[in-house]
Amino acid sequence: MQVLYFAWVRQKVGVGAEEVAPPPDVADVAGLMRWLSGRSPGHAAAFANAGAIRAAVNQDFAAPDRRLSPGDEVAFFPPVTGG
Amino acid sequence: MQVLYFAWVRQKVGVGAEEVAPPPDVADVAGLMRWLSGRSPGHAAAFANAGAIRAAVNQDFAAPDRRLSPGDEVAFFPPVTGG
Amino acid sequence: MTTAAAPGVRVQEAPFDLSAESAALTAGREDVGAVASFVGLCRADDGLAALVLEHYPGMTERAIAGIAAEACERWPLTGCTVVHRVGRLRPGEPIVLVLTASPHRAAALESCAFLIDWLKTGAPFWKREEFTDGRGERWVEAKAEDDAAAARWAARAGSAAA
Amino acid sequence: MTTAAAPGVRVQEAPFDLSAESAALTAGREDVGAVASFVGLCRADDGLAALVLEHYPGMTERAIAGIAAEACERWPLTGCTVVHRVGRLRPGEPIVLVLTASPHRAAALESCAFLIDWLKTGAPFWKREEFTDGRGERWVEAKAEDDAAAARWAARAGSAAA
Repeated sequence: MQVLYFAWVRQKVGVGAEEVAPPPDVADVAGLMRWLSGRSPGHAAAFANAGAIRAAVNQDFAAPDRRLSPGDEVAFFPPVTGG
Repeated sequence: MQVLYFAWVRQKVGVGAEEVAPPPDVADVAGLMRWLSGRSPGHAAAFANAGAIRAAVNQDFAAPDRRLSPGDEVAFFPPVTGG
Repeated sequence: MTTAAAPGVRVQEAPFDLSAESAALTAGREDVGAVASFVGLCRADDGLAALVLEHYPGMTERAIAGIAAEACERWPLTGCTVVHRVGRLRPGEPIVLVLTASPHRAAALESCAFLIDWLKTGAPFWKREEFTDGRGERWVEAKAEDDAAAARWAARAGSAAA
Repeated sequence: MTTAAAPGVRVQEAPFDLSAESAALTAGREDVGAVASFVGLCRADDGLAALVLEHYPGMTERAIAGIAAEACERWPLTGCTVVHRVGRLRPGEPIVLVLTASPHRAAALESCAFLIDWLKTGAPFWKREEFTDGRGERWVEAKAEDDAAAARWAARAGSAAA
């Protein structure tokens, strides 16, 4: 599973993208965030306030209860500030 | 008094501008329109439907009861269609 | 603090350049966050060969300057430009340009819409249509929908400006 | 009959040219009566030295294309273009361009406002501010007023599009 990070989420995690293989009980976006938090102090800092983070699955905005499949591209980032 | 005509008012009158000296009893814009109507068949045709004509006095939009002075610049034209 | 440049108002036969006019509104400034523009063009409706636009030299420029000054009072604009062409214009050609600049996008967008709605109804221009099929010519009549578009600004602000 | 060209969507570091983009929307057409544009620029607020914009390559272009396609459904547009810059932008530099073309001015003006309101809230971009006084950097937070501006379009149309 490819995971991408943007903006301050990327800065805290320390990388912009990583390939991960979460265990089968990581079933949705919220579960993936909890599991990623345990990977490093940077991940823990990035996901400390899960409510401040938005997600996309396969390049569509996704809610925390969005189910995941092994081949998904999952991205985490702050609320967008375009324009 | 300088009188200007624009758009189809100008076409019907036959000139774009003329110097006129109406008699003292021509006191306002509506009176000037009636008096101008008598100057030629073209004027009469132009002013036949007074309600279709707008006026300006000294380059400000003016209502039919606007009082006139000898040195005024008075213009007659259809409702504007800009943009 | 919004320092507004005096509105730029021109009536001309020549075309205008959107990029150049926009650049002039922002040149040397770092307080402009938004530039909105509207360009009205001549459409080839119903066999139209050309539009011929006439204005009242002097009054037309004054009327537009008055509307532009009102826009600068109602919205925090750093500048605005109105260029209106006259003469014979063929389908596809630009007729009118409205540009508004502001620190904030809503002010730029709303004042741009306000100005073009007023130009349609309040500025002394007259349009004559010429046709491709020898039908001769026809003066364009004022449209009720344009009056309604202009009136909504007065209704929103309680303004009675022309 | 409004024939809409496919929306043009680009995310790039390079500047854009307003006149060229506008000309591309009207080239060879005689059914375009109105072109509205919005350009967002970098302001030098509060000692800002530069904005650094980041996007999600692929998703960002798709999200904008989706928003632009929705605008083409809601309004009778003949075309629309969105160009959004990324990378380091200094005060005075343009950041984003929205251009909409239509036979009618209300459609062009409203869809242009709709698109920039949605870009502020719905497109995957993130802005970091760098300052002149050595304060370091700060990520710009989403603004409630931007959410409100975007929400009014959903309220008016009963739409729930993102």
